Amino acid sequence: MISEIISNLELSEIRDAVEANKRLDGRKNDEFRDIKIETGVIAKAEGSAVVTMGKSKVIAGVKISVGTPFNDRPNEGVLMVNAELSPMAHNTFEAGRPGEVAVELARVVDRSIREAGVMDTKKLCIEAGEAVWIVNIDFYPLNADGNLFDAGTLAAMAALKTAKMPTYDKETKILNRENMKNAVPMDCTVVASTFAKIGDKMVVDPTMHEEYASVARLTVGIRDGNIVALQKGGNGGLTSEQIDDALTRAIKHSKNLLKHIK
Amino acid sequence: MISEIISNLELSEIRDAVEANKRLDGRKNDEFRDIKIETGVIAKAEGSAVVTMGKSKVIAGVKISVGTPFNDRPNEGVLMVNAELSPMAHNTFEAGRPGEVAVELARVVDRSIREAGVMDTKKLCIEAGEAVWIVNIDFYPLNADGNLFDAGTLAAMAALKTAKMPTYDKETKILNRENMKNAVPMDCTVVASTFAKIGDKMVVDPTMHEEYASVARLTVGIRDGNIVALQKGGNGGLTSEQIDDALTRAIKHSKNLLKHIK
Amino acid sequence: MISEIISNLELSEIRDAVEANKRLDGRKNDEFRDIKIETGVIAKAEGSAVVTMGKSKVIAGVKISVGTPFNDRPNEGVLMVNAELSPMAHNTFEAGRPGEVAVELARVVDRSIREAGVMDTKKLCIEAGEAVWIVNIDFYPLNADGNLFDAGTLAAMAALKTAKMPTYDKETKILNRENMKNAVPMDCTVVASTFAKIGDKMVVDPTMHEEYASVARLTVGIRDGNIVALQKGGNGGLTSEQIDDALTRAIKHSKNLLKHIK
Amino acid sequence: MGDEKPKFLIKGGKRLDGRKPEDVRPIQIKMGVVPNADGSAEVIFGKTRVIATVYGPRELHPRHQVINERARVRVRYDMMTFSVEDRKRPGPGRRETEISKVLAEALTRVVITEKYPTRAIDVFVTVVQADASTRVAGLNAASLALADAGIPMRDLVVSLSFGKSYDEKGQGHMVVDLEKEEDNWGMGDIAYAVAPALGEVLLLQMDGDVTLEEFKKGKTMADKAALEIYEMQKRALKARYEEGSK
Amino acid sequence: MGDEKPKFLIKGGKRLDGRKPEDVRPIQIKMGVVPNADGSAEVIFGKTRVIATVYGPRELHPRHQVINERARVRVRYDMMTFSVEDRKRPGPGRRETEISKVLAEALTRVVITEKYPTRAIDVFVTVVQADASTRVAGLNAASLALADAGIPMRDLVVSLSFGKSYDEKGQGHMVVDLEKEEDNWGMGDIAYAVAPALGEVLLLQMDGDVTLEEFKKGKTMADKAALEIYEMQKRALKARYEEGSK
Amino acid sequence: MGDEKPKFLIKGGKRLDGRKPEDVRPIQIKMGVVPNADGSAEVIFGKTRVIATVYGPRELHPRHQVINERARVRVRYDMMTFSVEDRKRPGPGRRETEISKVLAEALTRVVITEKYPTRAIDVFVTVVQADASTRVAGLNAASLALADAGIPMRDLVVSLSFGKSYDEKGQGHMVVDLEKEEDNWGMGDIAYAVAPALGEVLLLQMDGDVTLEEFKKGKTMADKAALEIYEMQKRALKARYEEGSK
Repeated sequence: MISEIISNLELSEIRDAVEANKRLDGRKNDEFRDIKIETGVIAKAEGSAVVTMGKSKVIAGVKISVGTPFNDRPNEGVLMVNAELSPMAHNTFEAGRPGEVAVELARVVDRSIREAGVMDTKKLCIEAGEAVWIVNIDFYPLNADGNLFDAGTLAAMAALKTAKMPTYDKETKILNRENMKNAVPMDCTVVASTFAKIGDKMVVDPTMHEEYASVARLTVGIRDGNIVALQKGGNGGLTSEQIDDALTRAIKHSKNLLKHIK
Repeated sequence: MISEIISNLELSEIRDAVEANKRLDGRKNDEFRDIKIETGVIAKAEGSAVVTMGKSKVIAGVKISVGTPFNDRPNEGVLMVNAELSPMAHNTFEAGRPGEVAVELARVVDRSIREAGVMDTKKLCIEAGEAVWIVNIDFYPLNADGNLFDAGTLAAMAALKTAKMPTYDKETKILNRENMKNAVPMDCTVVASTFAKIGDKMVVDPTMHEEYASVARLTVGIRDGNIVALQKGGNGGLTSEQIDDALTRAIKHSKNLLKHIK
Repeated sequence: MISEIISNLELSEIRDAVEANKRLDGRKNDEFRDIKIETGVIAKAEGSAVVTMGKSKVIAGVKISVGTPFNDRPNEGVLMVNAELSPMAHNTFEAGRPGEVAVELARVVDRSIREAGVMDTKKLCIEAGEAVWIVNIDFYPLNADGNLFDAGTLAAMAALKTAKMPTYDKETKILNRENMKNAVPMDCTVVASTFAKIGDKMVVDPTMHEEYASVARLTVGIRDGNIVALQKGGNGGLTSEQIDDALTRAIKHSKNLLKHIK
Repeated sequence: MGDEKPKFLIKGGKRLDGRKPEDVRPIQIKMGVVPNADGSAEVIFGKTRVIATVYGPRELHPRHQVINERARVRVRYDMMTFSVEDRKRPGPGRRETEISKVLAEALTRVVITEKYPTRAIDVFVTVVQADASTRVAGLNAASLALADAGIPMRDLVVSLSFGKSYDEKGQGHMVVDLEKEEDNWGMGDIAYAVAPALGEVLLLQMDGDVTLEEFKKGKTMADKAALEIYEMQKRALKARYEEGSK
Repeated sequence: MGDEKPKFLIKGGKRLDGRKPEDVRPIQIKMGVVPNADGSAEVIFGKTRVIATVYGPRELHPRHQVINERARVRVRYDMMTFSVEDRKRPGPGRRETEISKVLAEALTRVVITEKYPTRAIDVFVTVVQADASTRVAGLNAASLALADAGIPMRDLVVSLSFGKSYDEKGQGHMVVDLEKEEDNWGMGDIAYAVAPALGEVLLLQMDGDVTLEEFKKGKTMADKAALEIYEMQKRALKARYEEGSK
Repeated sequence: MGDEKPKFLIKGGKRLDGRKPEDVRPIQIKMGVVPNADGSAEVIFGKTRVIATVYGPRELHPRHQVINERARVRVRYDMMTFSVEDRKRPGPGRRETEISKVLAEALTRVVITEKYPTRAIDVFVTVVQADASTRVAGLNAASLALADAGIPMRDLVVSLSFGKSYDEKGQGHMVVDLEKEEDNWGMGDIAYAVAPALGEVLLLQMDGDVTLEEFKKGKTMADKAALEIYEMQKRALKARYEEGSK
């Protein structure tokens, strides 16, 4: 996915390890790295979280403001998810407009949240056609070591879960972020599991070097045991069985992942 | 005009052919290629047309929406013509922001339509200062083989001629594109003839290779036998006589071209 | 500051000259070049001025329009200062979006004017929350020979001082620029002095070649003998004494500079 | 699109346009529609019309994109401004950027890229009229245009959408080749592509809400329909070849 | 610009500013106005003021624009933000892009570009104050700035506008060198340039509505006025040369 | 920010957060916070949190930025969208461009750039949470991240803000390390950096209104506080080094 080259030696080490179901960091093929979530880390944000997943670390923040609704949806608020692959976090990330890697990452995390129905945007309406809540979730890797999809989804969800609504006075049109109490309206929680195909095995939660060594990727968003989002990536193909295997495992993993989000 | 190189051999063949008034495709210097126009090709568009002119093929579509008028023209709608030289249509077209070739093409087609008074934008006013019709005509070459100016003008006119107006409810502010019946208000029709100077001859409707072989270009927009738009292009000069010759011939050609637009 | 290379010979000539307190153009280290200000040069602009400072020449124009205020400042107009380092004025200036040199220049001139309180933007309110005056000051070098900071500040101030307010009819929303009489509301005047560090000396009003020969730059904005803006530039450092020296001299120079702005 | 949600998308086994769940819309394939291009094809799925053109193998700019060992397959998916209900601004947005990426990945798998080290193979997928399933129609067109250009390939890419519709009782039903209403209001929209001879899935994107069983059922239906489209692609290429060799 | 259309632009053979149809406005030429540049000139047509500067021949970036056999003449036409009634946003828009293109084409014809293969000759045409006919004033300035820079040329480019005004009866009259009111309300606005010694028209753009006869009449008037401007250009260059050689 | 101006920012020698004029907020330094980077540090001044990462020396693109004799130190100062009260649009604006420039100039002075001709040393200064004085916190972080990356340096850069507050009588008082309220409402905000061993000021920017005497007084206070921060930087580097050599 990312153009850095890893040596042929390391490549075959990674493959052999996966074949033996004992990855270079000691995990089994169906094992996630340790996950740690810290919320409320940014006082300026309405909600925030830092997710650590092995050496990958992602920060997400929620900012809530008031804007006008889209013409064709006068009584719906707006939810926007954005990923910034800031060059601070890896030497392959470049400054400038988001490239296709950042756009895909943002859209896949957004897709899980949107399709799962995490937020009923109708509950974000203040006054139909006039004023609605705009909820922005932005996330940044603070250190990139693979599987930013799942870490980003967790960070976005954790930030949203702990976010508080500002208040808004329709008369004076003043937005107030002091003493925010009410939670953001949420209907459910979604999590994602990403698999990398190495050799003919699907390994969950790949590190960045495993991503380099893989030929395809599959991200699966799960809500209540249902599949709500899918995204295949990479220049290789997946067999039908590999897909079914990944989906089954993603449903299983979703239960553990959900535990991390209170 | 376009930086592709043609061989010196072909160059002199083209010149000799023009000199002998028998061009490589068999035409005389004052002859257009066969023109075919098909309208109503895009169900999603309010109006559309495909113009085939020899091997050049252009598609134009009209989309009509509602917007606010410009401050200094509160009771006028807006007409915008845009050309997209999509890289799909020729290996010299590049993706990205329109370059000077696309900008010139769009502006010259726009100029003919605007200056001829094809559309009285005052008839596009819905409510002064509040809501007016915005008419967008976009055209794309589907295959580029020279003289996109005249083909683009024909395509834009044919698309506009067959376009239907949506309806708009001022109260609910709802735009409705179902059962569109009324024609777009048009006051006249304009056509363009483009000449390429090869040697010291002016040949009408040049192919792309003739364009490469030419040193200057002149596009003439005609409405009711009057000249409404001119654009010289190319790094060479034209004599006063060559200009007069082209204008006279453009007036003559306009009658035939008009027959193609019902 | 600008990447053009000057020869080592010229470099040492400049340094020796500064060391001897007799610069290559004959000035002492604490001497400005001759300043000439011409106002009202652009009939289309609400205010305008050309400032000549040796071979540096800057034109500034003021345009005043009506717009909506910022949400968080409903009863304040807007003042914007912008510098355009058009490629017409020097062979190192490049076309395109303003680079960091142009941005810094604009922001430093803007800073002096803003922080000095030259304009009370509350006086630019037409109708709170609805309509306010937008004052744009744009300046362009017409010939660049160093110290565009001080020349730009003078040009902006002189253009503003001589600018006239258009009138605006709240009912018809018509802006009228005929027979403009009223001056733009101004509370004070600010000027700037820029110093270049050459060797260990601070020379005021550097030419472009002196800028090349310098390792650091300090721009000081002064209003009524107080310091209102500072900006150090360049890859070198300044000693505390060099700063104090520059500030003291800037306060002194401000009196002369003020005389140029009626 | 302020339209009302329909009461059903499928009723008595028939979809709004009369199709059965496993039916694709009428498909048309036109080869060589853009003579300027090295290869081209237009694919029509019902009211969805997409043209793909191929230029290359050709020199690759900018340099930092060059891959020493193989060709880079680049895809630019774009929609004509008037191909959709509300005029689309020209130029690709975030949606188009993502689609271009996944299409390029799917095509890279089948192109024998190692034959053209350092070169670019540029594929332009242009939506002329959109009525859902534009990216999958475009992927078929791209596969055909590559073959038309004489680019050596391991297999063709065969692509279609599948998803989940609902009947008058709100019950879900898996269907293939979604049209616009099904895309807008259905409970699942899956973009899918396979390389039949390789036995691999090359495109898989989903928005929606389906169970694992539903997904598997849909996938089986899609695999079956894909074989029909595979045959159509092969027939079109054969006809094109015979035409060319006359 | 909510102004009313005037009842006439010409009456009794006199235009709004008192000129006769064949009269150009007072023209001023100032050479060497931008000492930094390799060549520069300011041209004033009434209230229209334009500065042109030339840098080059110099190295050309980016590389893919290089022409092996000759120099590339590049033009950047731009307007200062305060040169017009309503502030213009900085940077060139579509109008400026088109004008830059046709000015570059006109200048390329007269510059002996083959003397400087692979190089760039950069011309910046900057409108300081606009009162119609800015591009033609700019083209004169560019011609002079090129000569000032010592660039070898086949001829000078002499440029002016012509067009069609109306009298109190609505009758059309051809006039040369349009000012703002004539440009806004007239029935034809033609940007025109000739290389007198070459006997060629190098710029021709028109917005309007004229008959062939009207056009020819206007062109004849413009050709006559062009010769006056040609002489002014030559005098200005001579004076500049003599000043330089003092 | 529709907030009311406070009646005072300092009263009885105590600032709003209880600090004395010469006190900096609690400062935390965390080294190596971004393992991917060649060097990194996080610096926290009260509620202001900034991370700096360093990549390099590495190859420099684009080519025209290369300096033959030395490395180019590039800085990109940016704010996370949620680091401020109202969401900041992603990507640097004019303010960020200016700050990046002055930070790069300050750092260039201390990096021994001549050791790495033609190379880039890239410094990313990212504001995680903003409560005034972000650029100076970022400059300390950048200094530490460069040292963490093993880049040879002439000195560390020590940076803080100082400015002018007012008491309940409107009387001005010089203070160091402004927090948000002091930055918003105070009468002077000065960004300041020194290289203590070199005895040079490397950053100096001011918005405000101060007399020469006030400025000098503030500078003296800032120099004193800078020495404390200098010691903290050195301690943090020492701890990092010892940790690394375990």
